[in-house]
Amino acid sequence: MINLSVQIGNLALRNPVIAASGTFGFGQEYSQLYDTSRLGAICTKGLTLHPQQGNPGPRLWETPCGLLNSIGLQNPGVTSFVEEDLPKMKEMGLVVIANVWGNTVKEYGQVVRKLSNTSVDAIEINISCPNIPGQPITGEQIARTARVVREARKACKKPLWVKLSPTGEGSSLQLARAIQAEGANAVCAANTFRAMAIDITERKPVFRNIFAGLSGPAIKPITLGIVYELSLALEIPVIGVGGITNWQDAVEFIMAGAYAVQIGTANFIDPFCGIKITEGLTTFMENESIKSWEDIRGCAHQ
Amino acid sequence: MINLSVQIGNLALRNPVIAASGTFGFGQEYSQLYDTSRLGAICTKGLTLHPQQGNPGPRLWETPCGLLNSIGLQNPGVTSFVEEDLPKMKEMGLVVIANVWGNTVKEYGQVVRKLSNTSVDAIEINISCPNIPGQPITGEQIARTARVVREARKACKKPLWVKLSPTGEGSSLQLARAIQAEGANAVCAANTFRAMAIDITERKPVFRNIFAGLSGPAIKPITLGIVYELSLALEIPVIGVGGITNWQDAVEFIMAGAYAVQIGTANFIDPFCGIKITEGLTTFMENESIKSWEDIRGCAHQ
Amino acid sequence: MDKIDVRTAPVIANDQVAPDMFLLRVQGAFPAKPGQFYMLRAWGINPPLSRPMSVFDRTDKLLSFLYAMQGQGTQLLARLLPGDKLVLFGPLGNGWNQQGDQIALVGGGSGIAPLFYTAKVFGKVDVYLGFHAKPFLLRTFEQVAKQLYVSSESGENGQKGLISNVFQPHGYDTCYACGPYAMLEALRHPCQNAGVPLFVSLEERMACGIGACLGCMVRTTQGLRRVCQDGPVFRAKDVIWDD
Amino acid sequence: MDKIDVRTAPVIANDQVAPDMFLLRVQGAFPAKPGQFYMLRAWGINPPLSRPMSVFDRTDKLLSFLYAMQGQGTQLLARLLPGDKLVLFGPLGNGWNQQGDQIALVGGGSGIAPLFYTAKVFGKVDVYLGFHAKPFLLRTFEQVAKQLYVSSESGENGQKGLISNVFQPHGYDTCYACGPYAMLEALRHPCQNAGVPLFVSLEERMACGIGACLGCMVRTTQGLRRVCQDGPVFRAKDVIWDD
Ligand SMILES: Cc1cc2nc3c(=O)[nH]c(=O)nc-3n(C[C@H](O)[C@H](O)[C@H](O)COP(=O)(O)OP(=O)(O)OC[C@H]3O[C@@H](n4cnc5c(N)ncnc54)[C@H](O)[C@@H]3O)c2cc1C
Ligand SMILES: Cc1cc2nc3c(=O)[nH]c(=O)nc-3n(C[C@H](O)[C@H](O)[C@H](O)COP(=O)(O)OP(=O)(O)OC[C@H]3O[C@@H](n4cnc5c(N)ncnc54)[C@H](O)[C@@H]3O)c2cc1C
Ligand SMILES: Cc1cc2nc3c(=O)[nH]c(=O)nc-3n(C[C@H](O)[C@H](O)[C@H](O)COP(=O)(O)O)c2cc1C
Ligand SMILES: Cc1cc2nc3c(=O)[nH]c(=O)nc-3n(C[C@H](O)[C@H](O)[C@H](O)COP(=O)(O)O)c2cc1C
Ligand code: FES
Ligand code: FES
Repeated sequence: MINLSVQIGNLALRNPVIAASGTFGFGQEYSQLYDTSRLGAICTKGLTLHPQQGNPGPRLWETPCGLLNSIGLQNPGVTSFVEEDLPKMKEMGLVVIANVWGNTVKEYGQVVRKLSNTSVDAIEINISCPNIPGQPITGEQIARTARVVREARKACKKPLWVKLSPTGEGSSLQLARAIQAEGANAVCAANTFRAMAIDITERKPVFRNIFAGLSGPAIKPITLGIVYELSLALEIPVIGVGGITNWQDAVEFIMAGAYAVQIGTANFIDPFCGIKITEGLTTFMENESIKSWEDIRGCAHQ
Repeated sequence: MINLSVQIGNLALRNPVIAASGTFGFGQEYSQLYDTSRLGAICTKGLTLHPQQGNPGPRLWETPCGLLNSIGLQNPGVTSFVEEDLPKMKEMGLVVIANVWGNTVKEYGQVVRKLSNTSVDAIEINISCPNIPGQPITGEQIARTARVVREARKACKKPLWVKLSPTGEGSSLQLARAIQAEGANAVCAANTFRAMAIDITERKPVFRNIFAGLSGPAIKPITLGIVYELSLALEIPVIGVGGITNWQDAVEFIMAGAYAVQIGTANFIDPFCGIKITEGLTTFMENESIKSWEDIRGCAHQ
Repeated sequence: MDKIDVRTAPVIANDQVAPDMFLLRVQGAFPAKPGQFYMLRAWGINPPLSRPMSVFDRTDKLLSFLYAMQGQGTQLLARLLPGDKLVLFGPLGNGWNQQGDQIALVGGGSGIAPLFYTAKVFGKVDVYLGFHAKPFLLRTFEQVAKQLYVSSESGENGQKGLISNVFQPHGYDTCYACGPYAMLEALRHPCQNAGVPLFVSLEERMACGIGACLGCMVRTTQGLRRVCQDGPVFRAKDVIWDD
Repeated sequence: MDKIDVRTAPVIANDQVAPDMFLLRVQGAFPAKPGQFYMLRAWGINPPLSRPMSVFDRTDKLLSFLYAMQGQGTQLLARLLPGDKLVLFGPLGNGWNQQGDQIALVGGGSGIAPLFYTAKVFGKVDVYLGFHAKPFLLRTFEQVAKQLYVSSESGENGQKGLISNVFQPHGYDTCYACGPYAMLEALRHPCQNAGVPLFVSLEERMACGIGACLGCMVRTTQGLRRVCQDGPVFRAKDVIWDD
């Protein structure tokens, strides 16, 4: 029997394929298509203390092999999530990673505290959303990020993951080390890239916030490089996210040192993408006689 | 008569379409296809003080809508360029932007000095090549970058352009302002992204240097955002480069504030790309009754 | 609800029925209610997103779409030849629910697409079609319409002007409309004044197509709603139009 | 040199001649010397690069390529149907220059592609073809070869084993070879020992195809050379093989 399981700190996943935050709702929608508990885990849409409406439209724009989104963290708020959505997710047997955004350092702590006493399996702190107006990429400020992680760590009995920005200091080793030092159990690299599009007919930016977040296959070579570097520099596990579309991409990330991968935009390219990747990984392990991901994790490091 | 010309500091170009460094050799090859003097200008392959062999192969790798390259600044050295290549370029009526790399701060000065007394039309300092082994992206060090620009400025009677990295501090406004303060006449944003690929059959990085530079349509939304921000923040002209593939892309960059655009990888997608973009821009100006680029440059700023 | 699935089906025909309008038929038995849609693709990872298209017609043996060729996705669709493969994800959305006896369907531009199958299933409905240029597929629509009303800018094969000017709500129990925003807007007040419930099918850019990404929201009096999952059909009076 | 150009040509045929091997014919009069190549594409911006392919044959009316279906580009090529459009950029590279009277052409795998047109133009040459699996296109090659030697792993329709073991350089004035690195390697010493000049056609990943990007370099005794512009044909003794 092929064993795809993976251990991320205290958390065991049946396989290393995780649905990325914001692309998979709270798991209900894709469960119309397949048994989503066959995925390693599911990251929820970003949760905030209070319900948020998100950004005005348009919220989506296509780019070459990429997608710009400006959803702006629309969500029902953490309380509603815990009452309405989480029970359904757990009933379906899903491993739930609660993705969290705080509008202030304190809010991060508050949201994490609310989640810490629930049945979520881990908490993923998003410090890197490019879609909040007026908000600089918080990942760009090492000191503030450290405070956010400290606050979250204090509030959190669960495994704590921190999701980095792919640019600026957000991806720097220095920042990642600070996050590790504050007690995070894993880092996820990376979120979407700050990017934009202009409607040349209208002669203005497509998005009301001007900037939006770039995801999809286009960014894969960059996030792969970030994961490679981070997993060399850190003791804690690194989780790869950014442009992963097929099992070969997933293997690249694992060979670059990732413990698991998250699948975002690729769900839109093929709604069965997550399942197909787990299947592809199974065949790969079989064909290459790989007993455990440890056999090849980080094997591309030199 | 449609007037596509553009003024970048002291330098007048017949149109804003420039061939990007490293993708167009010294102009001879593409001149087998069309009259390359129909382009606004041509950036040479990066020139160093001494001839350089560049990196061992493979040097190219395809990614989704993108290209990874690890050429590693193979070039005949500035002296040979001045004696052999430059005369041919000038004879063909090309506007020549000499792209320069220094392995040390001093070398930047030396190469620039050699070029300053020649017929090159401008000098473009590359502070952002991800393909030099052991070399951090120099754009990540504001202080050193300022010294490089100062050194080059001292040595240079020509228009001096500085080509930024798209990531890290290399793209930060702080760095760009420092470059402006040192007397650069324009900034080019941006160079390739530090990125990588792993050969999963070989279980190792594709490139000997591990990292390579990502270019092509994939990166366009990110570089467009950088140009938008820089052109709001700087007094000196910003030149857009990164993923521009058709005239619509070029118009997006101009509306984001660019004075000109450079075309790199798109030359490989369609060898006539540069010419087609100038033609597309002509029709665009005609249809929209645009008299001068100033009518729409930066019109997307809000 | 019928099970949502991704399937690959062979193209039977992809005929140009007007400049830039194509009728694409694929083989297979697909479940779908009137007003539902599928996400279509016939390419790899670029462009990344599939294209939402309403069901134009279906039988036990085939499914068809009527689409306008515009950007890169629909240009790739337009290149499909018989025997080529189309990837379909659906059926998606709520579709129209038949309500009342005297029903009017109003479509403008590519918004006429969902009306054929709707008329066929509902039976005995009046169909109003507004065209920009020369009308097309009129014989096809005649087969399923109780009465067919047509208008276009030139007035060819019908009346001259906007279909929203031709359509009079009085006497109908319900009106279903699909088309450009301006057309839907123009229908709202006449229907409201006549007390005729108006249902509109909305269009927004979509990524997931099933309600997971929150990319396709519309503002309604009940809050933000997902066009793909909660729509695409909404009661016009629930939609906040002053966007 | 013939003018390098980008042209779009209609596909006449794209026939599968062996598992994963296709013979693609396009219409038009294209200039090209034996051993030259074109950059081919039949897609938009993804994948970004065109695919270098040697001229398999040309006449005043058509140009053809013999290619192995492997990665995403050649998979897209393999989908082309008659009437579809192919974009061609070329002719590129130096090609072979005929030298001597007794000439041997040695090809292995997809490296047999440039040999047909070469044999046809040179005339009266011996052709050695090495196949991995079942040999194909033998009748075609018979038409242009003075003598045709064939080998494959199974030995079907020819000898069993590697073509480099079948080929004996003695008696030839020149040898031209195209195929996997291991085959070229295996030919080097026999040719050297027999004093027969060996010319090899090399393969490297290419972006520009005309010498501008420096992506396709090969190390030679004269320094780095561009396979696309200075090659693809090099004298074996000029190439530094210990890479
Ligand atoms: C539920 C629904 C049903 C539809 N049914 C039909 C139909 O039956 N026939 C028809 O001709 N058109 C229909 N449309 C519109 C159709 O989806 C768009 O015209 C099409 O997606 C444009 O794709 P493109 O490749 O031409 O444009 P591009 O400019 O390449 O599109 C870029 C992106 O924007 C999206 N987009 C662009 N225009 C629209 C639009 N009007 N609505 C939604 N997304 C858009 C595309 O899907 C893509 O994601 C429908 C739209 C929706 C939401
Ligand atoms: C001058 C020249 C002539 C050639 N002639 C023929 C021919 O006649 N018939 C034939 O079957 N093959 C030929 N090849 C090899 C052919 O170009 C590759 O098999 C093909 O590019 C692979 O593309 P892909 O889409 O299958 O692979 P992918 O894996 O999608 O390719 C990714 C990238 O690598 C490049 N690449 C991959 N393999 C090779 C290779 N072996 N050589 C060069 N680039 C490669 C591709 O061009 C592309 O840029 C030739 C190569 C060269 C350099
Ligand atoms: C529509 C959309 C919504 C997203 N929402 C969130 C979010 O709420 N929180 C978060 O941390 N990341 C969010 N992301 C980022 C993704 O989780 C992921 O990090 C990113 O898209 C890169 O991965 P991909 O290329 O596989 O999509 C969102 C991405 C998309 C496309
Ligand atoms: C093959 C190749 C070689 C390059 N060489 C150089 C170089 O020597 N100096 C430099 O400043 N930039 C170099 N670049 C970067 C390009 O000039 C350009 O900044 C980058 O490719 C982004 O633009 P694009 O997406 O249009 O290609 C090179 C790019 C490529 C693809
Ligand atoms: S398209 Fe994703 S929620 Fe509607
Ligand atoms: S492919 Fe560009 S130099 Fe050969």
